[in-house]
This record gives sequence, C-alpha cells and structure tokens, in this order.
Amino acid sequence: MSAATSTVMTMAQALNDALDVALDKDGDVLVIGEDVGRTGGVFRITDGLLETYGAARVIDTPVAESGIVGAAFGMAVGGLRPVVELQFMGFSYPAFDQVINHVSRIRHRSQHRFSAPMVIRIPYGGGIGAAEHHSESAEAIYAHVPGLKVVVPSTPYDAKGLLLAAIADPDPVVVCEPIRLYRAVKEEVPAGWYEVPIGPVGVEREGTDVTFIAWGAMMKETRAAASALEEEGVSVEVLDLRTVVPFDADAVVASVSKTGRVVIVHEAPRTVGFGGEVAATVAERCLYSLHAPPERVTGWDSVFPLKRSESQYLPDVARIVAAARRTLEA
Amino acid sequence: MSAATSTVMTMAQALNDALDVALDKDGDVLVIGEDVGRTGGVFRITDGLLETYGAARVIDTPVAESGIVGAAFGMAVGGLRPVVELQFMGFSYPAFDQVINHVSRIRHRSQHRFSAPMVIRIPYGGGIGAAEHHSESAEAIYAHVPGLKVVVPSTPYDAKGLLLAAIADPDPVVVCEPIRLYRAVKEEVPAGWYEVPIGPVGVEREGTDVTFIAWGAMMKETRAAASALEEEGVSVEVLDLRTVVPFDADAVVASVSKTGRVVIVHEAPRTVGFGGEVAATVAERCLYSLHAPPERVTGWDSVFPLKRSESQYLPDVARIVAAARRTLEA
Amino acid sequence: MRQVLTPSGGLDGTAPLDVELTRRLYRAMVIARVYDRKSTAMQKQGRLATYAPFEGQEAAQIGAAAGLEPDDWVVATYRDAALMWAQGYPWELLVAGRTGDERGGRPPDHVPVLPPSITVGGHMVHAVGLAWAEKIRSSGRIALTSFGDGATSEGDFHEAMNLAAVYDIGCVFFCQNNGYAISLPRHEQTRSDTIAQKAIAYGMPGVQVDGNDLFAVYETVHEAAERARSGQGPTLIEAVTYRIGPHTTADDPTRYRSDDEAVEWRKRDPLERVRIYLSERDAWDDAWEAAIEEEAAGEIDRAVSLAEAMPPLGPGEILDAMFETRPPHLDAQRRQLVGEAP
Amino acid sequence: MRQVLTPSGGLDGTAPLDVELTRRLYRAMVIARVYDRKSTAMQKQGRLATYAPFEGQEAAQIGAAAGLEPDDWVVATYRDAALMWAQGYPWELLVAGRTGDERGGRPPDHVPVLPPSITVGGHMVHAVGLAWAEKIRSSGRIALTSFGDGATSEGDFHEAMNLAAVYDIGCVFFCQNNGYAISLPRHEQTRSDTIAQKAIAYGMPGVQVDGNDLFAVYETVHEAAERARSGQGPTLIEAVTYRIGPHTTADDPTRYRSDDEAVEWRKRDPLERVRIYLSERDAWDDAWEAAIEEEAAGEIDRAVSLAEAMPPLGPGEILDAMFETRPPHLDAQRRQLVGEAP
Ligand SMILES: Cc1ncc(C[n+]2csc(CCOP(=O)(O)OP(=O)(O)O)c2C)c(N)n1
Ligand SMILES: Cc1ncc(C[n+]2csc(CCOP(=O)(O)OP(=O)(O)O)c2C)c(N)n1
Ligand SMILES: [Mg+2]
Ligand SMILES: [Mg+2]
Repeated sequence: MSAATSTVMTMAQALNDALDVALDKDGDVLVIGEDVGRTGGVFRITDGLLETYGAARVIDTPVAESGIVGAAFGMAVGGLRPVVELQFMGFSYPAFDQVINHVSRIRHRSQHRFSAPMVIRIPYGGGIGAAEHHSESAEAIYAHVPGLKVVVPSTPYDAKGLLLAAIADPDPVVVCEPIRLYRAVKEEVPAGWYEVPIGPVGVEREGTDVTFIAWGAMMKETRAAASALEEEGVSVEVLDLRTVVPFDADAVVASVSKTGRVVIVHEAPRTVGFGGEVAATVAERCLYSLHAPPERVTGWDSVFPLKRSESQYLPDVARIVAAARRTLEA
Repeated sequence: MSAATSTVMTMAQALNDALDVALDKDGDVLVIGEDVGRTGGVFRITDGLLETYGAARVIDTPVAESGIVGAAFGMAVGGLRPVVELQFMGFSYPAFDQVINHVSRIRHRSQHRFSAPMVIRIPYGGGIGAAEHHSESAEAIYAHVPGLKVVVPSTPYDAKGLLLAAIADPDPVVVCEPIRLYRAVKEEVPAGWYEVPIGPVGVEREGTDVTFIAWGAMMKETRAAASALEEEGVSVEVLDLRTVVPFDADAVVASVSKTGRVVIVHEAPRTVGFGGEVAATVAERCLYSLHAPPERVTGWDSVFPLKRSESQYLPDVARIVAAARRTLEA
Repeated sequence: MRQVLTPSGGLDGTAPLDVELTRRLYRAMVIARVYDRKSTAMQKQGRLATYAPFEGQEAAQIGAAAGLEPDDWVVATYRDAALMWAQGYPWELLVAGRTGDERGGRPPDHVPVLPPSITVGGHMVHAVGLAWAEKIRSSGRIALTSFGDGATSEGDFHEAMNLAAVYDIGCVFFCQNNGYAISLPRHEQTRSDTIAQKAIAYGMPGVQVDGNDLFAVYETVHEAAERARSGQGPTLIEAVTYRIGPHTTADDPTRYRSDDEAVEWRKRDPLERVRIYLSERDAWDDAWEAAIEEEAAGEIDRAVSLAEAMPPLGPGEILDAMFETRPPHLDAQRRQLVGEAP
Repeated sequence: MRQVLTPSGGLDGTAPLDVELTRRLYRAMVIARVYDRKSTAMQKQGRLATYAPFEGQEAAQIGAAAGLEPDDWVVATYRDAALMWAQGYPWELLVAGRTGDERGGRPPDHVPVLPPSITVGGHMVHAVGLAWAEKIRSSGRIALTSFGDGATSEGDFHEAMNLAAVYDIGCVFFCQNNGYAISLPRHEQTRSDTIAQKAIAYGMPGVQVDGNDLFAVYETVHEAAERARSGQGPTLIEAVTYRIGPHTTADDPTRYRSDDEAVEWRKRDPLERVRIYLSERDAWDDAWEAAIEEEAAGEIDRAVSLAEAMPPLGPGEILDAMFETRPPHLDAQRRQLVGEAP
C-alpha cells in the first residue's frame, strides 16, 4: 500500500487497486478467469497482478465459464475467497446454472454449514460499438436469484469500495461493472482498504421536484439530464442505486415521498427490468405522494444493436429529460 | 383424431393430446428430451407418442440440456418444428445460454433470414413436496429475454390451445406448465387442432371492486380467494394472464382502470418477479384510477423450501384475501 | 475391467484388505441395504418424499469411501447415501433430507461431505474447487466426486474433468455406471465403449472396474486417491454396476428394461460375493449375519426416529439461511410470513 | 499428423486435387489474405469494429470449404470469414457485419451458412441440429462446424460431440487449433496431447492434420464429409495451424508469446507451399500472382464500398426482426423510438 492517502484514478484503475489491496491483505483471496493473468484481462482490470501474486493466485483459465464459476464455488466452500472475472455479461450465461443452482444456495442448502464467499465480476453494458453479446445488461436476471447480492458501481470511488465490500462479504456478490465508465472519468480514490457498504443507495444530489433513479452506466446520462433540468430551475434529486440487491427501498420511498415524481433509468430491456421493481415499490409504498405516474426510461425489448445502430437503443439525456417533463406536467 | 368433438381431460392429458394432434398433422413437428420416449416423460405428458410416431420423431436424449436445446435450435433453423421437454424448471438453466444467446436471437441476428420456430416446455412450480430444484418458478427470467414468447396455462383447455399456438408460432415459445395443476382438475377439451392465441389475457370473471391478476399454478388459489370474497359481497374481476410475453398490458389497464384496485399473485420470488412489471404498468398507466396501492402476493426471496416447509412459502388464499382487504380498506 | 473378487467369491489376485476390515465393510454394506430398503418402504407409506434407491451399488459406495482418508471431501448425489454415510454423514440427517427437511443438508461440523447434489452434472466441479483449495493450502486433503453414467453426458462433466487435469487437481472422479440415466441405457447415452476411456480426452488415467467388487473398487479408489494426494492429479474411475431398483420410487422400470436384466445382475450381487469370501475364511456365518442385520435395523430405526422427531422448521425459519445476516427485505418478508406485518 | 504437401512444397503421397483446382484454391487464399489485411487496416482507421484476423489459417479454411458440397451447412466463428465466403457468404456482408451493421448477418437465401458465432462453444451443436434435420429429411446434406482450440474447453463442445455420435449425425467437427485461446496456449487449455484424441471419448474418429497444408485439409474434410453423407456419423478434425496476427485488433500478443514463435510459423506459410508446388508445375509465376492480387484487391475494395455505402438501419428498424410480426409492446416501443409517442 502506498503512502499517498489518495490518487486520482479511473474506475478501471480503482478496480485494479481494489484487487491489489485485497490480494495483498488476505492470502485467501485469489483472482480467476479467462486471460486475467498474462494479459491482465480483456479490460486490463487485473493488470500486473500475476507478476505480483503469482500464477497460483492469479489464475488464467481455459474458456469454460461454468467450470470457472463452479470451481471457484468449490474453492469458496473450501474457505478461499475467489474473485471470478467473466469477460462480458453475454458470456456469463453458460455459468448461470452454477450461479442459480449452487453459488446462491449452498448456505441455505446446508443451513449455514457451508457458504460461498465469492465475487463474480462481470463487465456489462453497451456504448462501445462492440460485437453481439458484448453489450448486455442482465442485472435484473441476477437480481431475481435469491441468495445473491448484486452491485453496480458508477464511480471509481464506489467501484473500489463496493468491490472490497463484496470480497469481504460472507456471501456471493455479483459485481456488474459498466464497461463504458471504466475509463470515462477520474476521481480521487483513497489508498488501502475501504468499503462502500452493500445496500444503501447514494444520494448524489438533493432536490425537491423529481427523483431520478439509475445505476451503473446510466448514471452518466442521468446526471447530465439532471444538470440540464436544473438549469431550467427544476430541482432534481439523483439517486445512484449502487446496490440492486438488497434493494434500498426505504431510501427510494423517502425520496419519492418528498418529490412526488420519479424517473427510473436503465439500459437493460424494459420488460421485467429492475426498473419495474423500483416503480412497483414506489406505487406500493408512496402512491399517495405521487403527483405523476412513475416513468421508466429503458432499453427496448430487443437484442442490443451493433455499432451502427447502438444510439437507437441507449437511453439518452433527451429521453430522460422528456420523461421528467412528463412527470412535471402531469 | 377422434370423432368425439370434446373429451373431459386433465391438463396432462390435454397437453398429450396437443402433441399428438401436432405430430399427426405436421410431419415437421418432433418431440425431444430426456425420457420423453420409452417412459413418456417424468410427468407422462408424452405418453404413447413414441409408439405412434417412432424414435425419429420422439427422441429420448442423454442428460444434456444445453445440447438438447441447441440441437433443437439447429433443427428449427433447418426447418423442423421441435418441441423440447425439459424435466423441471430447475434443470432448464444449463440451457440458458442457448436460449438467451441463440434461440431468442437468430431471427434478429440474421435479419429474418433464419428463425427458430421451436417450443420449450418446462414443468414449473411447487406444491408437490419435491426435492430441491423441482419447484422453481422462473418465468420472469425468460420474460426478460427479448425475442422469446412465454406462456403459462392454468386450465386443460388453455394448455392444449396455447401449446398448439406455440407450435404454430413462427418464433420460439417457452411454455411453463404448472406441475401441480397437471392432474388437479378436468374439463372439456375439444378434439383436434385449436389455438388459444398467444397474448390476450383471459378474463375469467368480471367484477367491479378489485382486479386479481395471476397465471399458471397460482390461478387455483386466486380463484378460491375471489370466491371467498364474493361470498362477502366483494365483486372481484379475475384475470388469468396466460401469456406473460407479449404482456397484454391494455387488458390489465382496462380492468384496473375500472376497479381501481389490483392484487397480483405469483409463486416466483418477489424481487423482479413478473408481478413487478404488472404493478409498474398499472402505476404508469392508471395511476389516477387507483383507489389503493397495488398489492403483490408472491413467493419470498428465498430458495423454494422442501416438503415440510413448503406451505410457509406458497401464497395461499388467506394471503390473497388479506391483500385484497387492504386494497378495499385503503 | 478390473476385478479382484469374482461373483462367486473367488480371488483374482490378492485381497487388498484383511479379513477384519472386510468384515467391517461387509457390515457397512448390510446397514446400507437396510437403510435403502427401509427408505423405499417409508416412501410408500408417505413418510419420505421421492426416494432414489441404490440397491446393487453398495460395494461401489462403501468400497469408494474405504479408499479415502477420513477428512477427504466427498461430493456426491441423491443416490449416494451409503457413500456419504461412510464418510461421516449421519443416517438421521440423510433421512431428514428425504422427509423434506432443510436440516438434512447440514452435516456436523467435522464431516467433509457436501449435501447431496440433486442436479445432474453440476457438482463434480465443486469437488475440483474443494481439492484446488486444499492443494493451495498443501493440506494433503483430496476430494472424491461421485456421479452416474448419465452425468457424463453433461457439459459440466467435461469442464470439471478438463480443469482438474490442467491444474493437476487432487480429485477422484468416481462414476457409478449403473446402466441407466432414468430410462436411457448406457449405450444410448454415448458411443464410447467405456466411460473410462473418456479420460483420454483429458490426458488423465481412466480405469474401468467391476463396481460390484468391493476389493477392486477399494483398491482402485485408494490408488487414485493416493495419486491425487501426491500431487499427480485426477483419475477417472468407471465402476460398472447396476441399479436393481427403479430410478426413484416414482419410476416404473418395466417401461424401459426387461426383468431378465435385473435377474442377471442379482447374480452379481455385491454383498453375496463378500459373504462367500468371508465364509470360506470362517469369518461369516448365519448367526453373525442375523446379528448385524438386527443391529443394522436398530441403527436405521433410531435414525428414522430421530429424523421424524424433529419438529419442522419454525415459521419464518425458511428465510434465515439465505445470507449470513438477513438483509432488510428479508426481514420485512419474514415479518409478513410470521404474521407480524401485513 | 496427416500431411500431404510439405512446407517446402514437396508431395508426401499423391495430390488430391488437380492443378487447375489447386490454382483456384490458391487464388481463393490470396483473396482471403487481402480481405484479412484490409480489414485490419480498416479497423485501425476506425471503419470497422474490433476485427479478429485469420492470417496463417487460410489453407485450413479454404481447404475445408473445398471438401464440402455447395449446399452443405457451415456454422462457423468470428475468425472464419474465408471459410464462410468460400461457402457462398458474400464479402460485402462479411464486411458489413464488422462495420457493426445487423444486415451483415443475413446471407442471401441460397447460402447455407449461419451468421458467425461470437460466443465460443455454443454454435457447434447448431450444426448438429441442422445436420439432424437433413438426416430426418434424407436430403444428403451435411453440416460442418468450425471452432478453435479454445472452444474445446467449453461444455457445449462435449454435448455437441456426444449427441452427434449417439445419433450418427452427419456433422464434421472442424477444429482450427491455432495455438491460442486469446492468451492461453494450447497446452494450458487441456492435458490431452492432441485435440483429435478427444474423439475417443465419443467413439468417433478423430484426425489430426497439418492445418497449413491445403491438400491434407481438403482430403481429410472431404473424407469426413462423405462419411457423414453416407450416414456413418461425425468426425473430429484437428487442423494444426497458427494465428499469425493478434487475437483481435484490440489484443497485444507480446504479452503472452514470443515473436520467435510467429517467425517460425511464417516458415510454414500455407500459401507459400502451394506457390512452390504450382510453380514447380509451371502453374504459377510472378505475373499471375500480380494479376490475382490485383483482382483480389479489386474484389475486396468493391465489397468494402458496397458495405460502406449501405445506409444505417433506419430509426426503429432495430426492433423489426425480433419476431416475425411485431407484437404490441414492440409497436409501442417503436413509436417511442421514432418519436411518434412519448
Ligand atoms: C441438470 C439435470 N437434468 C435433469 C435431471 C433429472 N434427472 C435426475 S436423475 C437423472 C438421470 C441421471 O442418471 P445417472 O447420472 O446415470 O445417475 P443415476 O440416477 O443412474 O444414479 C435425471 C435426468 C437433473 N436432476 N438434473
Ligand atoms: C462463451 C464465451 N466466452 C468467452 C468469450 C470471449 N472469447 C472470444 S474468443 C475467445 C478465445 C477462443 O479461442 P479459440 O476457440 O481457440 O478460437 P480463436 O480465437 O483462437 O480462433 C474468448 C475466450 C466468448 N466469445 N464466448
Ligand atoms: Mg445411471
Ligand atoms: Mg485458438
């Protein structure tokens, strides 16, 4: 650990730093996945770790997602703390059976005798003009699996703090990492170990007229939309969910009870996206405070498009602002 | 096809009849899955089909869900109409990658040049005291996959008609079959080919005070709860969703706009269950008609329990009635 | 196919176990058979959920466990109660699991056995992970995973075998080829002549052994375990055996196999040949048989009583092991479940 | 390892193709290489999304296609443009796909080639299903699926191979072992000496062949295809080759391999040996080379122009191929997308 108390970093650097700190502190932590060693991973998040910690703890694997997650699960049951990297969310599905049928269940199945303190890191989301399967947002699918926690950082600070909290967590945590924010912004990130607690939303900005709720990659557009509206004198409260499960319903309800209006933004397809859960919760718990119907600004119910038509798919500032206007004019 | 115009049947028989009718009518239809031939399937839904149609069209396979779905997909792309049986929803996950990355996408990927007119039948739901993984309800996961249709019959008549519609559909359809309704009731089922259209909800009972929305296995408890309330003079409108995707939002909105109250019932875990989508849609589209917050009566966010504690998990009449009372007293 | 003890009780080679240990293992097979038959009977009385009998596979399971050290990991299936018990899993918890009680999945703290896998195929790689962890710790512990012929058709079998071989993981892959995956006979599951030869795909040794031969199974597993323990990596063992009963109590085997087949296999009964072997050495007689059968019945009855005396999980307790600490949403759901909140 | 044409252009056995056909295939390899290099160049200019070059694998791909009938199915990967083109997929659509245009995934109606698989492993069993459909129809058509060494580590490889063997499906499994799965060298992917020997696990023939030898690849694929066509089932072919370039344009191979390796492999260039072979038979000279290179450049330039001249999908069109008929919810979303509805 360096003497500096903090450094300006991208999210990619912050995640790398988190892994470095965890590997350094806890001999039970290891990193495992395709190309995580020699190349430092598709996104270089594990860069340099092989050199520092060796091939027994930074493990390059064959292309076998189910086997990787299943083996890491066995390691976790056996007392280690593996951090799995899957290359893209679209390649996480071969491991889905392991995740839903074993990783998320061993504590319940064995009534606390065994547990799986492991982390599955999954780069997700579009916006980089990638090939098919490289732009998926499937946080809602993982959120529907009882026994998993699911976090989605949107800033370098939160990314490091949430990843360290995930590694320290006694139960399995899926970390969805927004690909297009890996290197989009830099901010001060403290040196050494700190945790951003899994659960609480981040209230990024307080406001009184309308609540914006988003997470991960969509925070960028959401913040920009909030700024655009603030210039027009609209007071926007911006919540970064950060954790999808366990969902911080109380904070959402508190905010929407105050503003009476809510716009929920996500990149995943609309039908049964996590936005539905948020909107349902709002309707159930603060119906009488609502001045307008909740709005969801989401991806369409379609395959994520290729480079040339990507912009047709991704929610943008204009759509968010328009949705907010509808709530204000209702 | 028999001369009788209709026969009293269980859902299991109706599904068997549907497969018989389809195999008889269309030489491209085939049935494929584990133990579907000699034993007629775990639930005997394919009973007798091997004898009638032979091993080339009623195919017993090794235990390889991903391979079965993937091979059936290839067959469908090649012009056949395979009907896959997976043994339980908990064993559908090894095939999830094939479903989400290929089955649901080939039409889009090839811009209509290729398509996958195939059916995946999945027994689902609890209530029979089964072992782990044998009681899952994962319709919301399939519903979140763009490019799939998802139907969930609750009656023998609908089961046959929806399965035939699924077989006739030019695109892939997941048929979730409620295990505990396979032999729970009998009703008149017409002979020969008929279709229940994929999409429209079934309005089972009209009413004015509160709308009940459920599907599949939970229709039994939902109907019973409606009857209990009707005896007290509450007028309940009961919708059987039947199709989860494409979701018949208009019918739901029309009903809730009329009654102003809604109770949504499902057996799947609550967080990001399909009930969230329904409640969100209601809040978005008939907020001003609502007399009370929408209510969701669902399974807990837990592993489905084993036999001895199953009753702690399953939504029952009492919970549904209590939820309805809350909407009436709000 | 490796064989040491022929169906008629003769020796082909030297016995790998002394008479006293053989008697102990014979007794274990007797208890296992009592458990198995009792379970089927209880299921018919509605006291158990669906049950998957293992009659005919006792030598495979008891022999395999005998080849391990007491703290080696065992990761096995719904049909492996005898194996799991032999590695320390108490009968009463095995029964409890089959009554449909979650607490059946919780072995005592020192028992190195995972609760049985209900999904086919997924659990083998868990043994790889456990053995990998032990390798990293240089603990000297290894893992054995048991699975059926049918499980070898799953992709997860392939990934588990491949990963174990690539990293020299101390994992023994123990396949009980009992002839069927539910209704599908072995020769329709795969075109390879043996399951053992599938090891060639992974550069791993593969051994086919008579699974009804206690000595051969013991010897083969013990060799593979010591190979694993010494860092030389995994071995695939195909134990050729036969499921005498139905796939589960819900299954009707007449739909897919002839009675003759089971009759043939009864002649290769795994207990019978040990009985002959021991009696030829004056180490078995009717009186001892009667005594151990009575003891076995008592042991299993006690286990059943213990399991059936357990009160069901209390209201709300089904939500208490989802996480180490219940998060707020499960707190709220628990209050609803127990009726403390609407 | 089967070899017919040695790296120095000599024959080991008899040539399976006459000189004229060899010239045609040589020309195809030249075009493929032009396409490949052009694509890398275009990617650097930002005109293509990430590109996965296949330089060094031309003989494997062109030789494989030559072994098929024109209406045999091909199910291949992101690195198989030469193979797909040789089976009828137009260059301009291959380019269009790489510019990030969905219409690149739509081959003309008569072309029996699926759009390239981007996921590793999942597509092989699609070829099994296609060939199965042809078998049911007794059409005489078969399928070839192409995949890399890395793909053999996936569970789906195992399930595809096993199913194909069990049902005698007319599917050729064509593995281009190019030495790496991104950064992982072949020997760290699996412990088997060869990939070909994995066929033993499925009771299937497996052949290892010099993948840089046009003649050997052609002959081996042709034999396997005819075997498949005659109902004798699948074959696994391991074509040993080398990826001269990076995994993709986003990859830096210096992180995981030495330059020496590529230098060594350049000596086994798949075009070079055919060039020598033909020139020794007076069927190649500098003038012809110059001519076909110019033609190739023209052909690829035309394809690029066509692809780049395509207007992007119009607003809303990304929703138009999710189903045969757009259901109501996609209608509503489409109206939102094009701005006709809030
Ligand atoms: C992933 C999965 N698919 C299907 C099933 C249903 N199933 C239970 S046992 C079984 C057959 C397994 O055969 P085998 O591996 O030979 O074991 P055996 O039952 O003969 O001991 C099947 C298909 C399952 N449990 N898990
Ligand atoms: C299921 C899946 N996992 C991971 C990836 C990421 N990925 C793309 S190519 C590749 C390596 C494949 O190696 P190989 O099969 O040898 O083919 P090659 O690229 O060498 O042609 C990986 C891991 C993927 N595309 N799909
Ligand atoms: Mg078996
Ligand atoms: Mg490769």
